This record gives sequence, structure tokens and C-alpha cells, in this order.
Amino acid sequence: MKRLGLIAIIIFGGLLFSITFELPDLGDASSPASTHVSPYYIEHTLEDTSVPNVVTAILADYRGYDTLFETAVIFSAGLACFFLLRIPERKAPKARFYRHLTTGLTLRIEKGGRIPEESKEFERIDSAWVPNDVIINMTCRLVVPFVQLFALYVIAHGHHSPGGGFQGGVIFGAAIILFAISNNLRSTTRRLSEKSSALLGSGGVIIYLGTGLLCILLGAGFLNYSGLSVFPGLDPVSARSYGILIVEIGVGIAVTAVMVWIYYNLASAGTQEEGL
Amino acid sequence: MSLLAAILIISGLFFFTGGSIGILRFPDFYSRLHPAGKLDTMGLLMTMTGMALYTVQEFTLAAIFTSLKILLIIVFVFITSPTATHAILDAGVRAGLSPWTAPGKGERE
Amino acid sequence: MNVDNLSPDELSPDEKRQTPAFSTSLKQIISFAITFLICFATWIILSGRLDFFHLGLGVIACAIVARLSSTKLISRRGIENLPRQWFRFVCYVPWLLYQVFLANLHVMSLAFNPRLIEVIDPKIIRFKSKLTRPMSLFIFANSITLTPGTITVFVSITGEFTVHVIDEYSGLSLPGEMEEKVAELMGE
Amino acid sequence: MESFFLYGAIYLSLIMILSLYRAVFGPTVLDRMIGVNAIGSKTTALLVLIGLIYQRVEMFVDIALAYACLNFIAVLAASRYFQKRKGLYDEHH
Repeated sequence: MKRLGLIAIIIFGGLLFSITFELPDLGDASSPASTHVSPYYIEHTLEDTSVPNVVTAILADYRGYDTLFETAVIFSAGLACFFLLRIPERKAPKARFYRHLTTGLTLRIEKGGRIPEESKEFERIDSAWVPNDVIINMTCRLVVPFVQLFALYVIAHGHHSPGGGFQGGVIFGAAIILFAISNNLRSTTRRLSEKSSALLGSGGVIIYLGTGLLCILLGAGFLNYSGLSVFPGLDPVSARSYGILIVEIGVGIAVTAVMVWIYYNLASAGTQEEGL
Repeated sequence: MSLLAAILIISGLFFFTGGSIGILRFPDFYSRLHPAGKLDTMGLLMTMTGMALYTVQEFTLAAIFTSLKILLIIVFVFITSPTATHAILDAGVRAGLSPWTAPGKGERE
Repeated sequence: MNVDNLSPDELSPDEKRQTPAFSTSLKQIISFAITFLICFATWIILSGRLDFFHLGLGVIACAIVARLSSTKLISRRGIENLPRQWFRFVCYVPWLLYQVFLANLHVMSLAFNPRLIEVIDPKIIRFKSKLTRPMSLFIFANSITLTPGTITVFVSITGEFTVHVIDEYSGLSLPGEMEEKVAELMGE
Repeated sequence: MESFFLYGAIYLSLIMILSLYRAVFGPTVLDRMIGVNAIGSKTTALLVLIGLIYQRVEMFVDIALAYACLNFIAVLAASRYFQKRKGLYDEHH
């Protein structure tokens, strides 16, 4: 069976390689991809939208429908993970673990034992806990805020540098996942619950959709941000620029929330009890 | 200035080489972490410093900000790299990869 | 997201004994402000654009980050002598860099040594450090990992270190001078 | 100076192949992780070098910073995963 798989892979790899020679050369000006719409985008982006980064303008403005449905696809990926994996807590665990916040000591309480109240002193943690590691905890305390700041920078500067909603959302989600790794899943879900991550995910898509609908209400086409120019201080060109920014923020929120949501479900195998 | 940058980059590449060869040559998992954790960090520090110096040569505002960003990468790596090394080592200890009977003198074939 | 993230060193046992110089709410405001300023400096480096629009976005982003994690970055205890600590830290970094450089030359000579297997002698050593605060334990542990032939395996919260050393020569200097430097740095 | 950076980048990617050996044939999972981590730290430098070759450093620095972040998080997550799952660490039995 293994050999059969190897043969199939070699055949398909060879096919892909042979097809590579038929592709147009890199930077070929007469290839089909760079003769129809690309020159239009490259020449008109700056005067249409005042966005120097052509990729951002194409993604969020010229091909707005495409990106809208991409965001919806990401949200439905989170939804699919939820429906496939999520199972309610089946049985009460044999023992519960609580961490004393001041000293980092861990209490193990057998079934039937008296449980300390959820207070500022004790925090319930995963039962497959990892001993409190000073080095990793301190590093994450130092690094997480800067990773979050970098993520916001990537979202906000999609106009000028590589980046935008998707990339920034991934980095922000990674920052929250880093917090979950360095502490544990239970203390993360207490700060950002599953319900609010799902709501934020759909909220991001709604921001995108709402911007498009607002454009219709203001008399322009769906996702034609130049309709936003009725607001004071905006001309059609800068309105398109701001419209792209709003859309990117919506995408960023959606991607962050969905990343965290998928992590919750995957890391705990659906129980949301014990994480990585 | 650009000569200094070139010297820094070359010595950084030299450290990277040492790290890679060390990873190949050291006998067991625990000792391999020493070249991986230290030499790569040092190589990154030196190449990045060299490139920051090369960038700041033009002395425009944009160039200064770019080289500051490169310095930011250096600071980030200096905080995170020892932690990553420690995390891998910690996983190894918990996996029970005997560090106490390390392949010391004469025990290796 | 920021319900009650108390970090271990905010509520140390000796907090009741010392009389605080500032009240708790003022400390909160100060830690928020310091976090905000650090974040804003980082934002300017990242952004590199000094026009009104991007700086405004920066203010919003830094406010979000500072709201989410001001208690994470700046510990509320000992906020009075923060500037002194930072100054000492700046003095500590060049010494550390010099040590790191020496360490790398040592590991480098090992990596290119043709008789590598005979030269190295990895083993685990343990020692008790006098440092107590998590921050100083963290700085000390990462400094150990960066310097000659030693990697921190485990640090307990009471300051017991387990260290993996690559040869005899590397383990001799522990805890030694570096611990003194870190203790002085954190004012312990 | 551009050709210097070009040769530097080529040399760096040749070195990465050495680390790749550890990542592919490493006897244990943790050896593979060391290999991947080593490749990741070299990639950070390689990205800035590529930026210098194309004279677009300000763009590639962002990518390098993002790569450094994600590399660290990936290594940390992988080490935590192998600690708790896979039967490497089990204290209930």
C-alpha cells in the first residue's frame, strides 16, 4: 500500500513538473494574467482609492465580494469545527485542581471533597496541568502585549505595508493562543468565553456586510465605498480608503475570534475542559 | 560603515554555520540544544546588527525607522530564544529522555 | 478579558508590612500610563509614519493593548523604583552581551572540535539561588541559558535551579557573579 | 554590495539544509523540533537579507517580525503538546 502511494505521488509530481514548463515565464508581460485586468489595477489604484498597496486595494475594494465570502468561509470553518468536535462535559472528573494564585501551589481535591470558592485566591485549572513554569509565564507576560500591538499595527497599516485583516487577525489570535499555552485553557476561557468568541466572529462578518449595505443605503452599489463620501470631510477617493480600513478591521475581528474558537475546540478535543 | 556591516554579517553567518554543524555533530538531544540555542541567537544578533547598520547608512527618517525595527526583532529574539530552548528541554525531561546517564566519556561507541 | 489577572508577584506576603507610597488606584493609573507610553513608543517604531491619522490609530491601538494587559506588563508592586531598575538593566545588558559572546566562542570551539565526543561531559547540576522574585528568577534563568554551556532545565518558584551543563568548565561559574549582578539589578 | 547579500542568502539557505537533516532524520520528535527551530531562526535573517537584495527592507522587516513571533509560538505549542499528550507525560497512572 505504501509503495502504491509512492508510485502515485511520483506520477503526479512528474505531471506537475512537466506542466510547469508550459507556464508563462516570471514577469512575462504578454502572459494572459498580466494583459487583461492587472494593468488597469496597477495604473488606477492610486488615483481611485489613494492606497499605495495594490494588493490591499484589489482584495478589499475591486474584489470586495470575493473577500466577503472568504471571511464567511473562515467563519463557517469555525462553525464546522464547533459542530463536529464540541461535546458537553460527560462526567464529573475524579479530581479537581486549583491553583493558589499568590504562591503557584496546586491543590488536588478528590471527588466529594470540599471545593474552595472561585475567588481571587484560587483559580480552577486543567486536571492535566503542567507545573507552573516561571520562565515561560514571565516570557509570555512580557511578549503578549507586544504581539497584540504588532497585530493591530498589521491591521491598521494594510494600506502601506504587506498585511491587512487576515494577517493581523492571525497574529492577534496567536497572541491569545500564546496566553492559553502559557497559562491554561480554563483561565483563558474565563477571560474570553467561547460564546463571546463566536459572537465576535459573526460580528466581524456583520461589520463587513454592514459596510456594504450602508453603501447601498447611501445610494451607491453594494461595497462601493465611494458612497460613504456623504459624511463630512470625505471625498469619493478618501472614502474608498476609509471603507477599506473599516472592512479590514471587520475581517481582523472575525479571523481573531475564529482562530481562538477553533483552538478552544481542537486543543481540548471538544470538551473545553483541558487544553494544550 | 558598510565594511563594518559586511564583517558583522560574515561573522554572523560563521556562527550560523557553527550552530548547524553543532546540531549535526553533538551526540544526544540535550547537548544538541546548546549549539541550537546559543549559536543561532548569536548569529541572528550579528547578521541583524550588520543589516541594521547597512540600512541606517542612508540616514533618512524611513531608514532610521527600518533599522530600529530590525533592532526590535533582535530584542524579541533575545527574550524568546532562551525560552524556546528551555521549553524544548523541559519537554525532553518530562518525556523521560534520560539526561542523567548522559553519553559522557567512554560510554559512546 | 481582563477580569482578575493577578500575577504571583503582586500580592506577596510582605506587602502588608511595607507602607505603600501610592494608593492602589493611583498605582493602577500609573501602570496603565507606563504601559501606554511603552506601547506608543513601540508603535511609532513599527509604524514609521508621523502623520495625524496614523498616530490617532496608534493611540486607539495602544489604549486597547494597555487595557488588556497593563497588569501583565508592569507589576503593581514596587512601581516606585521602576526607573532605577530600568537604568540598572541598561547597565546589565552590555555585560550580558559580552558573556554571551564568550559563551558562543566556547560552544563554537566545541562544535568544530574533531574530538568532540571525548571533550564534552554533559550532566545535570542543582543549586539553590537566593533570588525570590519571579522577574529576577526569569532574568537569571534566561541569562544562564544564554551563557557558557549551560541551559536551565527547571526553576521552582522558591528559587531551586536545575541546570544542564555541557562540560566541567561550564558548570564552575554557577551561581557566582551573574547571580550577584541580577540581585543587584532587581534590588534584592 | 547587492551581490554580497545574494551570496550571503544563498550560503544561509545551504546551511539550512544541514538543519533540515536533523528535522527529517532526527531520531526523536524533540530532535526534529530542534531542527525546525534552527531553520526558523535562520529564516528570520534570510527574510531581511532578501529585503536588502530587492531594496524593499521596510516591507520584509514586517514579515520577518511576524515570522519570528509565529516561530516562537509554534515551538512553544509543540513542546507543550508533546509534554501533555502522546503519553510522554502522564501523572495520573
